[in-house]
Amino acid sequence: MFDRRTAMGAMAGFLSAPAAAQGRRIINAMMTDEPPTLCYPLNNTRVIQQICGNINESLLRFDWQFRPHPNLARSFTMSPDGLTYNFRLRDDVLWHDGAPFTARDVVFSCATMLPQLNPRSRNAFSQIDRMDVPDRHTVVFRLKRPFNAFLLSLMASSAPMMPAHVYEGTDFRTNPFNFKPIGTGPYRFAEWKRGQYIQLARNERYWKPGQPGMDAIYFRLCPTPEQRMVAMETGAVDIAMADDIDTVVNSRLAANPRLVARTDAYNGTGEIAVMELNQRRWPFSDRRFRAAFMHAVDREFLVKAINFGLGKVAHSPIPSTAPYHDDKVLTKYPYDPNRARALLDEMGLKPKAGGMRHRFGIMLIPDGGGTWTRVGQYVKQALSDVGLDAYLEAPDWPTQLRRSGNWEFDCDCNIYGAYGDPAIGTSRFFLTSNIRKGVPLTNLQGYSNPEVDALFPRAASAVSPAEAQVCYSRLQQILTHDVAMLWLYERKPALFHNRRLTDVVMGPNGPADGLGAVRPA
Amino acid sequence: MMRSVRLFFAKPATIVAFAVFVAIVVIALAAPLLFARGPFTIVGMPLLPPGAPGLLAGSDVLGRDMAVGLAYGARISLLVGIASSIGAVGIGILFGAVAGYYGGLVDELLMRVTEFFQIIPSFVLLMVLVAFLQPSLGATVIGIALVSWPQVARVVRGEFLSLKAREFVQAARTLGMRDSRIILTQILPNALPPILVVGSMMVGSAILTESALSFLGLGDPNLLSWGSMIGGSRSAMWVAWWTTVLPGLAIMATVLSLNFISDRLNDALNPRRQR
Amino acid sequence: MLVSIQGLTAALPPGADRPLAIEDLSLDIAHNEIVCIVGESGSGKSMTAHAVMGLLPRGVGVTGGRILFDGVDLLQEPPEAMRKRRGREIAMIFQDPMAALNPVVVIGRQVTEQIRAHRAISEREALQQAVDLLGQVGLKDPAALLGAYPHQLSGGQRQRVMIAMALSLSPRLLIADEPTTALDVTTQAQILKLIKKIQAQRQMSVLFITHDFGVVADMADRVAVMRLGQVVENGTVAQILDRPAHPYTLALIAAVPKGASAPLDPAEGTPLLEVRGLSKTFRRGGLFSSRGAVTAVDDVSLTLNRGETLGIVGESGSGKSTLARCVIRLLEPDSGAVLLDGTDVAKMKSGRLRPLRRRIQMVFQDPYSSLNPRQRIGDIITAGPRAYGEDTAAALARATEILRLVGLNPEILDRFPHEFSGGQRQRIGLARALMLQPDVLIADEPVSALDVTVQAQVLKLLDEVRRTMNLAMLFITHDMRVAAEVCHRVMVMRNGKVVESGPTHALFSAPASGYTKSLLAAIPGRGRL
Amino acid sequence: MNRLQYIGKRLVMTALVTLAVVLLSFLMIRMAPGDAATVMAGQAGYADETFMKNLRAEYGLDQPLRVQLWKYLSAVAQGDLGTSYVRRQPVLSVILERLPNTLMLDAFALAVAIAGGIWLGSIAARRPGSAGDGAVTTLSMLFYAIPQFWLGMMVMLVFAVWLNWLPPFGIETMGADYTGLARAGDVALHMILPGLTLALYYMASYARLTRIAMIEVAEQEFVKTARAKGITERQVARRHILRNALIPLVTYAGLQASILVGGSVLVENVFSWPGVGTLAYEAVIGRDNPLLLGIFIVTSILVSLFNLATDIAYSLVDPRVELG
Repeated sequence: MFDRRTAMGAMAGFLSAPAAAQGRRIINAMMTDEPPTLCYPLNNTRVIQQICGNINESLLRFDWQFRPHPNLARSFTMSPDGLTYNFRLRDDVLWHDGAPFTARDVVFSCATMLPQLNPRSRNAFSQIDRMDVPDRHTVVFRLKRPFNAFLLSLMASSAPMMPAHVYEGTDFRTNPFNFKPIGTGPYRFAEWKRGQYIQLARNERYWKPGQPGMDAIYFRLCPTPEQRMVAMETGAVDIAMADDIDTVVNSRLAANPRLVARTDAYNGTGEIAVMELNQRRWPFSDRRFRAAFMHAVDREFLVKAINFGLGKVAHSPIPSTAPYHDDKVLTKYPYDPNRARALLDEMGLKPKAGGMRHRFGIMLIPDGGGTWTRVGQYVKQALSDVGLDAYLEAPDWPTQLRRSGNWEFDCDCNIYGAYGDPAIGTSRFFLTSNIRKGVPLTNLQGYSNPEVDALFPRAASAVSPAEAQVCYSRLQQILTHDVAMLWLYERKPALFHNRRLTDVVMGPNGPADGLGAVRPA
Repeated sequence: MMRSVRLFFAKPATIVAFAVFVAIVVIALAAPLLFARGPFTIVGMPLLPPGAPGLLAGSDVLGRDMAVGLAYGARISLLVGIASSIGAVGIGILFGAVAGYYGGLVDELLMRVTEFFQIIPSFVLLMVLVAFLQPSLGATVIGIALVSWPQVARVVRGEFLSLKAREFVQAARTLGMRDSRIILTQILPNALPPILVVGSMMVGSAILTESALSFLGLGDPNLLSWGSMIGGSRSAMWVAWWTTVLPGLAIMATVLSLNFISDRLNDALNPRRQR
Repeated sequence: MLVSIQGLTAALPPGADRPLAIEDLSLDIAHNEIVCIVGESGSGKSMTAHAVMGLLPRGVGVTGGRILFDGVDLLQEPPEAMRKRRGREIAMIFQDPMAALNPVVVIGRQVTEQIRAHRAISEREALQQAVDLLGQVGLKDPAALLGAYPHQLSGGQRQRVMIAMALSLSPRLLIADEPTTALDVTTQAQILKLIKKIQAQRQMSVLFITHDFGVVADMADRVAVMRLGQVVENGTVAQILDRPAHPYTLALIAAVPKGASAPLDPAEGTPLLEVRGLSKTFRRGGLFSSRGAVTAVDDVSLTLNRGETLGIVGESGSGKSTLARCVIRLLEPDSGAVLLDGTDVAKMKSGRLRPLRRRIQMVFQDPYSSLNPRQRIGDIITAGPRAYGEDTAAALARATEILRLVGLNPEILDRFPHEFSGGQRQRIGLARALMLQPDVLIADEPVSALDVTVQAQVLKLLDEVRRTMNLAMLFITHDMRVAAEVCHRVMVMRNGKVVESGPTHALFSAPASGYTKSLLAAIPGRGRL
Repeated sequence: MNRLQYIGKRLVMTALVTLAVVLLSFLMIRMAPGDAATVMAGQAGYADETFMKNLRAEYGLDQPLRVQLWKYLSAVAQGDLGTSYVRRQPVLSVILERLPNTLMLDAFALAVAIAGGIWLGSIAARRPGSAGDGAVTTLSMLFYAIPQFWLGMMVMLVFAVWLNWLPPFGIETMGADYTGLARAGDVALHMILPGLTLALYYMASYARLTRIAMIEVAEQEFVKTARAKGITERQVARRHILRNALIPLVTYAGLQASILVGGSVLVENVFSWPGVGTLAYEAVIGRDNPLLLGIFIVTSILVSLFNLATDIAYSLVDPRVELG
């Protein structure tokens, strides 16, 4: 063993940030790989959200309880029938190139650009019947039917406002501004040094008083987990966002007195790690098999040993941090191998010669031998204890997505985001209407239940929150009883930041809302 | 023959290398008997250091016994090393013999193919092959054999080219022997020593290649190999050195002993030393 | 005495075929004298030369004796002093002039390097001296040669360069270790003449190592005959050649082919083998390039009768071996006909050719590479019959007979080739060919790799076998003396063409062409032996 | 044939070989299941049919294979290697951006390997069977047996972590934003560990090769001639033995060029070196076909050119060799 403190201190000599010496107040963040573009809706991934969250803003902001607050919209109202939403925009907002931000930009973003590029926006915006612009700073959305997740779908990561004067009438995919984006946010794009960093500079004309709190943000390319960990320990980088840090060394960073660890920065996405069974095939079509699977796997172990505590056992399709989660109605499946064996016996899946009952494949998510491989190896081992002979398959990304999209699997792995409202993030996996061959991230399992098919639309169009809650409670009851999916655990990715910064995480959308509020501690 | 054996064991280092190799083979063969529950069984807390109760080599990031993993890893390394070398040597002999003996168009074609393999970065090609075939033991073996046979083919071709000009081969032709017989009974036995040496060197390099693939996450996820042990604990290296150091030493010991053996084989089978 | 070797003994490394390389050797070399050491391979003659030079190979150590050079014992000299003597006082030239010159350094540099190792002069001055030296050894346009690489020179030119280098510092002793063995006979004659001339001019002493009594006769003032590390006889050239005392010397001299022409068997009827207008051209280069063509055999015709031996004689590159390989169809001729009993086999497809193959068999030059080292003698010599479907037991039974015929003990069937000497291997190769009861036997330089005594035995055997089996024999050789001894008729080749041919006796006594004359004139020791 | 003609002919050959590489790798890569649209859909975390259809149309994946191939070939002929699926940038610029880093690393490693290998090899060859020879032989055997990626991790642990002599990874100090000479020095410092890791294996092979070649050359006649001339042992070793022993080394260096690119995949990965090796790994994992093809094309051209250079070098060290 070597003395870790000396070692890390040693490395600080190489990795400290002399740029601070130049007198500028800088945030050093990192990116795990270089983004393909900086056009927010064109590639709505976490890396882009982290960067573009500082550049592009949305109409609303959300608090920890997912309640909307004004942002680019000065105020907003909803009609009692839930069909009309009226937004008054701020009139003091300028794009980074100096053009004023107006209703035209909102209409362009919500009616044209976002639905075309961002599949996640399309669902919500397809509810819009028409948009009216009574004046330069007012937008009125009229919906076809009530959709109570409408406001939530205006969260920055789903609906960033894009500049109409830059994009309108151009080919969005090839627009040169994709590499030098224009927004209204607290930081503007300054420089992209390929293979090294992307620099954002302070937006001097930012509308929010007192912001931004720093002069610049550097997103430094840090492709390997070891490199990222050392960079955090030495202070070369101030912020490590979700999954930047390998869970194995989380405890070590968490113990570092110079660092703050947050596990609530991604509640807005609300990710659940699941395994999906191809319910078209026997025995996966049998509820008892799925229940036995759940009983056979010690999900506490997954959280503790594999995720090193960063997470929570998932019992419901709706994450425990999101609205509508109802713990009372859930059927839970605690770790109980005996129960699992009994269920398998009951359904007639008796052990054959060699002690195994059934052989099937678990298709992993390609993560280069990372967490999923570990999860898979543990689950394989746990299943073999109850007589299920699972073999792991490690396809590359395209193969994984193609096979899952074409339903060529027994069991696959997935992480899905609930995005704050089941109508946005959850229903897509259970609706019969969303069984679409060839399209990844749909109802791949082939789960189909008429009652569920009826309840989801009713819940989404309920005008009163109470009515929606009733529907969602019933849905959670049905889905967990059916074991409609193998929910493993809710992911709580850690965000680490240096104590020299403060106000890093301000809401459930975490860094995707931008780092405008960040200032020196 | 006896002379070769004697020459082979002439140096004490060879005896050590041979002993190490035999020990590794024995461990690999005995692993299922010694550790019946397999390498994936979780036996305790993660990242326990070597010497912890019952854990000779510590535990890994999942709390699995490293010693068991090392023993089972030997199976994968040796299996992949030997199987892919046999494959490569087989293909290489076939093409090399035909090209070297007949020359002409076949030879020209083979040379172009080996040139292609020389020009394309073979490890990248291998990654592509394995990724496309889907990582599995079979894919690894096939992939390694496919990218390494040209090397054998070149050696075989060279041997055949020089041997076919030797007078005893010409004599065989004047005696009216058929080509297939000449290749099999006259040339091949004489070309075997260098093929054997290349083959044994190849086992070592195949083991290294396999470990590299597994390290990059392109190995069979159902099997624990030394490379995947290292790859799976890359980050843990900072908190638990044994998770990466021990499997690396295991690879090194295996390949080193193999290289010593093939080096001595080279000396022992070298016709210049014989006679 | 310039050099006086007294009781020199040198040990071979353990595991060698005998313990001592040189055993109690004493030899004197006077001023202005050429001393030849003659012996067969392994006699220790070359070791002796290297010992004088202080360049014994690793593992061979002098265990006793003295080498006095001008009264100083060279064996006691410190390495640095010995280095300074080398090249300056004692110079040496070697057997293979190609291997003896550094292939990647230009000639000029190789010569000046030696001069400057011993004299503090500039490269320019040294180059000037090099030009002089190269001129002295009879090289034309020496200034142009300075920038040439060894591979651009012919064998004779290279050996002249070696001699120039050796002479560059006017050494008092020149050691020549088989300096002409790798050369063609005409070149050999020139080089021998050159050495003799220079020795006379410079009044230096020469220690000349050779296996060839012909060369001895031409060169030596005094001769030492060596065998197994010992000098068996020592005396003036006249003593040794005319009145040899030791039986070994006697045997050696007797074994030298004398060119005594063989009895003339009259040949009648249609020839067994007839070659008409045969040509073969080799093209170099690959698919995308051709670097010119070499016509190795150019419109050659010949006939051969049963019971007759036809010698094909020529220097290296004359096309004699290619001709033989075309006849036996190891190569396919470009044009011409090879008629075996009237059937043309020149362009025959391999399927039809196979049954005819057994009628023409071959004995090869290199006794080491002509037998498969991984097969037992029994397998080797029965391979032919087995290839034609004869069963192994019958073939082995015949093998016993044939082995007796070639003078070998039939019990050797289970042994491997490496257990035999060169001469024995040639007998095995002959047995292999005879197993197929051929009509024509092609012998491609069958004795040129053998020592002279063994050579004589093998030649005798070939002649006996030809007679007993009534074979037609095509005998390829570079050595006029050998050809004269066994052939009924001789055909002289040069650059792929037939220069002249005729009955051996007639051709040797009255050669028609100038080339043949020069070949005959170049035979070393002609007239003395 | 003169040298210029030869080079011209070799360049034509290079073009032909490259064409073969393009064809073979294009077919191989396109035969493989799965396409880029699915990858991008997966990245987006959300997908539907229109989205996928648009993507396929954008990258021409909806057209027949031979149309795709033809389009690709004609684009390549004009120096356009297509657009990276994942990065949405021209493949050529993505590669060219990374190439200098890899070339720099490889050149450094090759230089160290050749210099060190020849040095070690000549020490060993001086007295075959001696202790020095044994040490060198064992050492090179050891370097042969160490997995490169693991060696990288170990030297990082020892020299960067324990001893704190050198920076552990990356190509320059993160956040330092040096310029000019300071930056060059910084990069050089970062290159030492990955460079040595990459070099050690090849150094071992050069040492072995030098040793064998020198021992073999030392047995040749012209070395005896050199000694007979009375020149010093040092001159014998340098002028005669080493010069001739260099010949096989040159050929070997040519053969290694492509292996070096492969080897740098691992070393670059371990040391986070932003080179073509890491790019290739990302391209394989992300099934970024245009990028993968581009890497094959660019590296094969480079390797061919390097081979040409070694052939010319070969003809310079060995006058017996004719180019042609």
